[in-house]
Amino acid sequence: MAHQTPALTFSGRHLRLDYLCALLLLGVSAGCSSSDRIEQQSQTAASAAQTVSMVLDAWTSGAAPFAYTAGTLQSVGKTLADAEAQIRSAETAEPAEQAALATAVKDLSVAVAHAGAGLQAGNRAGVQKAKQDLQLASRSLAAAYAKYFAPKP
Amino acid sequence: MKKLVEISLGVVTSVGGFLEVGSMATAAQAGATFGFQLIWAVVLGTICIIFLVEMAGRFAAVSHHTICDGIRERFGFNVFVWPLLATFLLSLMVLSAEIGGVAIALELATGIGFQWWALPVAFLAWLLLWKGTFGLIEKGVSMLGLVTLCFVVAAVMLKPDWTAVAAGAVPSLPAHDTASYWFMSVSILGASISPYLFMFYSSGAIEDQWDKSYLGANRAIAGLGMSFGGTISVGVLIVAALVLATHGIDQVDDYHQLPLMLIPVFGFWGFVLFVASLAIACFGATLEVGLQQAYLVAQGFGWTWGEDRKPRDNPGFSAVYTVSLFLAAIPIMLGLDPLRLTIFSMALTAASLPLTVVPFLFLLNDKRYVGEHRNGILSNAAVIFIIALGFVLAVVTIPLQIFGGT
Amino acid sequence: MKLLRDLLDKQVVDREQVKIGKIDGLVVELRQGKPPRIIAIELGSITLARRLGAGPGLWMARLAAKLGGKRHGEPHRIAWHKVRDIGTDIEFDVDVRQTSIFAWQDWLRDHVIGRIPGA
Amino acid sequence: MTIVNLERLAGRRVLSQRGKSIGYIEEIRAERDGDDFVVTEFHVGIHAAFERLSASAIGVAVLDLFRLRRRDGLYRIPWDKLDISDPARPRLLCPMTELSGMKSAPDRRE
Repeated sequence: MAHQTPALTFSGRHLRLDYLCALLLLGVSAGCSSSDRIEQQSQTAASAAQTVSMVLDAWTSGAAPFAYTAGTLQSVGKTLADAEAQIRSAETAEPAEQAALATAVKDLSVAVAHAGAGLQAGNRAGVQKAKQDLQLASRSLAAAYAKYFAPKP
Repeated sequence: MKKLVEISLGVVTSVGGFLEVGSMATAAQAGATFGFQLIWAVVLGTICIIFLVEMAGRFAAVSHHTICDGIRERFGFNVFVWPLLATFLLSLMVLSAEIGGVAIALELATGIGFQWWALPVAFLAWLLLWKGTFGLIEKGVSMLGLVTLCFVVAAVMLKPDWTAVAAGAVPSLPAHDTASYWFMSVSILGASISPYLFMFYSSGAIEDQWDKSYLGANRAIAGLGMSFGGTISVGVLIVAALVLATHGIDQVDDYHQLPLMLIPVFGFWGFVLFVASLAIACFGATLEVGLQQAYLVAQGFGWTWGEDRKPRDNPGFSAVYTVSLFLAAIPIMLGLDPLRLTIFSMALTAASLPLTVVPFLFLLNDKRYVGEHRNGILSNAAVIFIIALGFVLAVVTIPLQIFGGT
Repeated sequence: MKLLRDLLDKQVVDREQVKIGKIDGLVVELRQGKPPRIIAIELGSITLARRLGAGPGLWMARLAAKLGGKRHGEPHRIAWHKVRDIGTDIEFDVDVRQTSIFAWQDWLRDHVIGRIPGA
Repeated sequence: MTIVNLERLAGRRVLSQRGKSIGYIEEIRAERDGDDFVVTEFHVGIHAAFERLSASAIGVAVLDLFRLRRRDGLYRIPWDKLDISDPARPRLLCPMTELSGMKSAPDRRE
C-alpha cells in the first residue's frame, strides 16, 4: 500500500491542475456572457451604421467612387444581418429590451439595403431618403441600448 | 556628402519597412476605439525596434554575419531550429497579411473582390524578386512609400489637441473594454517590433557590403528611420481618433472603414491617397518579408544567398521565396479576411519575440563577433527589457487571442 | 581550440569562397591508446536531423535515399586535411562543383528554377 | 576503425562507472598534433540546481550572464578517461575519486 502513495499525490496534483483549468474556463465563459455579446454586437452595429452614413456623404459629395461605396454597403449589410442574428439568439433576462435592440438593427439593415438599391439605380433622392431612415434607426438603437444597460430597479 | 545621401536613403528605406498593413490597421483600430490613449504603445514599440535594428546593423557591419547566421553559429542547430520554425511560419502569416493588404487596396480601387487579387499580387512580387536587384527593391519601393506621409499631413491639418496627444504617450488604464485595450496594445507592439524587420535589416547590411565605417550611418538610419516610421503610425492613430471616432465609428473591424479616415480631410484625393498608401506600403512589405524568408533559410543552412545573383546561380534561395509567396497567397485567395489575419498575426508576433530577441543579448556581447563594438549598458538594458516585455506579452496574448480579441 | 564553440555550426566556404553550408557534424576516429583524431566534417540534412534525435535522423536518411538514390542516403563528408583556414568562416580546399553537396540545388536548377523564364 | 560523430556529444549527460550522473558535456577541446587535430579533453559542467540548463549552448550562456555557474563548475576530463564509443551514452572510465583532481573554474574569459 505504502508504495502507492507517490502515485496518488501525483494524480492529486493533476486533479488540482484540472480544477484550475476548469475554473479558468468558467471564469472566462462568465466574462464572455451573452450580455457582453449583446453589448459588443450593438456597438458593432452602431459603428457600421455610422460607416454607411459617412460613406454615403462621401459619395454624394463625389469623394468616394461608386465601386467602393457599393462594396461598403454590401459588407456593412452582412455585418448588420450577423449582428441582428447574434442579438436575437443571445439569452437574456430582458427579452423586451433585447427585441427592441434587434428590431433597431433590423431597421438599420433595411435602410442600408434601400441605400444600396438607390445607389445602384443612381437615384440620389432615394439614397438621401435611406440615409434619413438610417439616422432614425441609429437613434432608436441608441435608445434601446441605453434602456438595455440602464440600471434596473 | 555621399554618406549623407546614403543615410537619407537608408532612412527612407526603413520607413518603407516599418509601415505596413500591421501598423496601419492596428493604429487605426486603436485610434477609433481608444482615441489617443494607445499612443504610448506605438512610442514604446518604436523605441524597442530602434534598439534592435541598430544592434542588427552593428552586428552585420562588424562581424559580416547576419543575426540569423549568428544564432545558428553561436547556439548550434538544436537551439536555432526553434526561432527558425517560429519565424518562418509567422512570417508566412505576415506575408499573407501583406498580400491581403495590397489585395484590399486593389479591391477598394476597382470593386473587384480581394480574393481575385491575391495571386496576381504574389506573382508581381515574385517577378520583382526574380528579375530585380536588392538596390531596386530596397530603394525603389521605399521611395514610393513616402506617400504614407499623407497621414502625418492629415493629422496636422486636423489640428489635434497636442497636449492630449502627449498625454497619450504615457501609458494609462482604459475606462472601458479592458480586454480589447490590452489586446490592441499587444498587436501594436507586435506590429512595431517585427522580427522580420531587424533580420531583414541585417541581411540588407550584408547585401550593401557594410563595414565598420558604416557604424555611424547605421545609428542614424536606425534612429531616424524607425522614428520616422513611428511618427507615421502615430499619424494614422491621430487621424483615426479624430475622424472615425468623432463620426461615431468606434469599432474598426471592416477594411471598408479605413479609407474614410482621409476622405473628410482631402476629399476624393483622400480616397486615392489611402488606397495608394495601403497598396505601396503593403507591397513593399510583401517584397521584404518574401525575401527575408529566403534569407532566413539560406543563412540558417549556410547556402549561398543574395538578391543580386541570378536565380539559376542560387536555386535554393530563389526556390524559398517563390514557394513562400505562393503559399502565402493561398489563404487570401480562399477569402480569409486580411484585416483579421493581420491583427491575429501581429499579436502572435509579439508573443514570439523572446525566441528571436534573447540571442541578441549574447551575440551583441560576444567579442569574437563584435569585438570592441559590444553593447553598452543601455543597449543591454533595452534588450533585457524587450525580452521581459516579450515574455509578458506571450503570457498575455494567448488567452486574449482566444477570449478577448476582436 | 574549442570544437563545439569554434567549429561546429560555423559557415563553410570552398576555395572560391562559395558558401556551401554550415559544419553540421564533426567526425573523429577513435584510436587504440591515442587521442581521437578529427578526420572529417559532415554537412547536410541527414546529419542535422540526427542531431534532433535518432528518429528524425533515420527518417531523413530514408527520405534522402528515396529522393536522390543510395548515394544520398549518407551524409556529405569533407576530409579534415582539406581544411585551409579556421576563422569566423571555415575554408576548405575543395571545389563544391566537384562534390555532390549541391546535387539537390543542381537538380532544382535543371528541373525547376532554370526552366522558369528569366532565371 | 571506430568512427564517432562528436556533435552528438554536445549537451549529453555523462555517467560514472556506477551509472551516476556527473554532469553535461559543454565543450570539447582539441589541439594540433602535427598535421592532425586531436581531441584532448571534455568539459563537463556541474551546476547543481541549474544543471539541466547547461545541456544547451543558450543555457550555458544564460548561466554565464547571471554568473550562476559556480566557480568550481567544471570537470576537465582528459580524452582517455571518457568512453565516447557510444555518443548517446558517454561513460567515465576512471573512478569518481579521480574526478576531484579534474575540477576547475568555468572559462568566463571569452
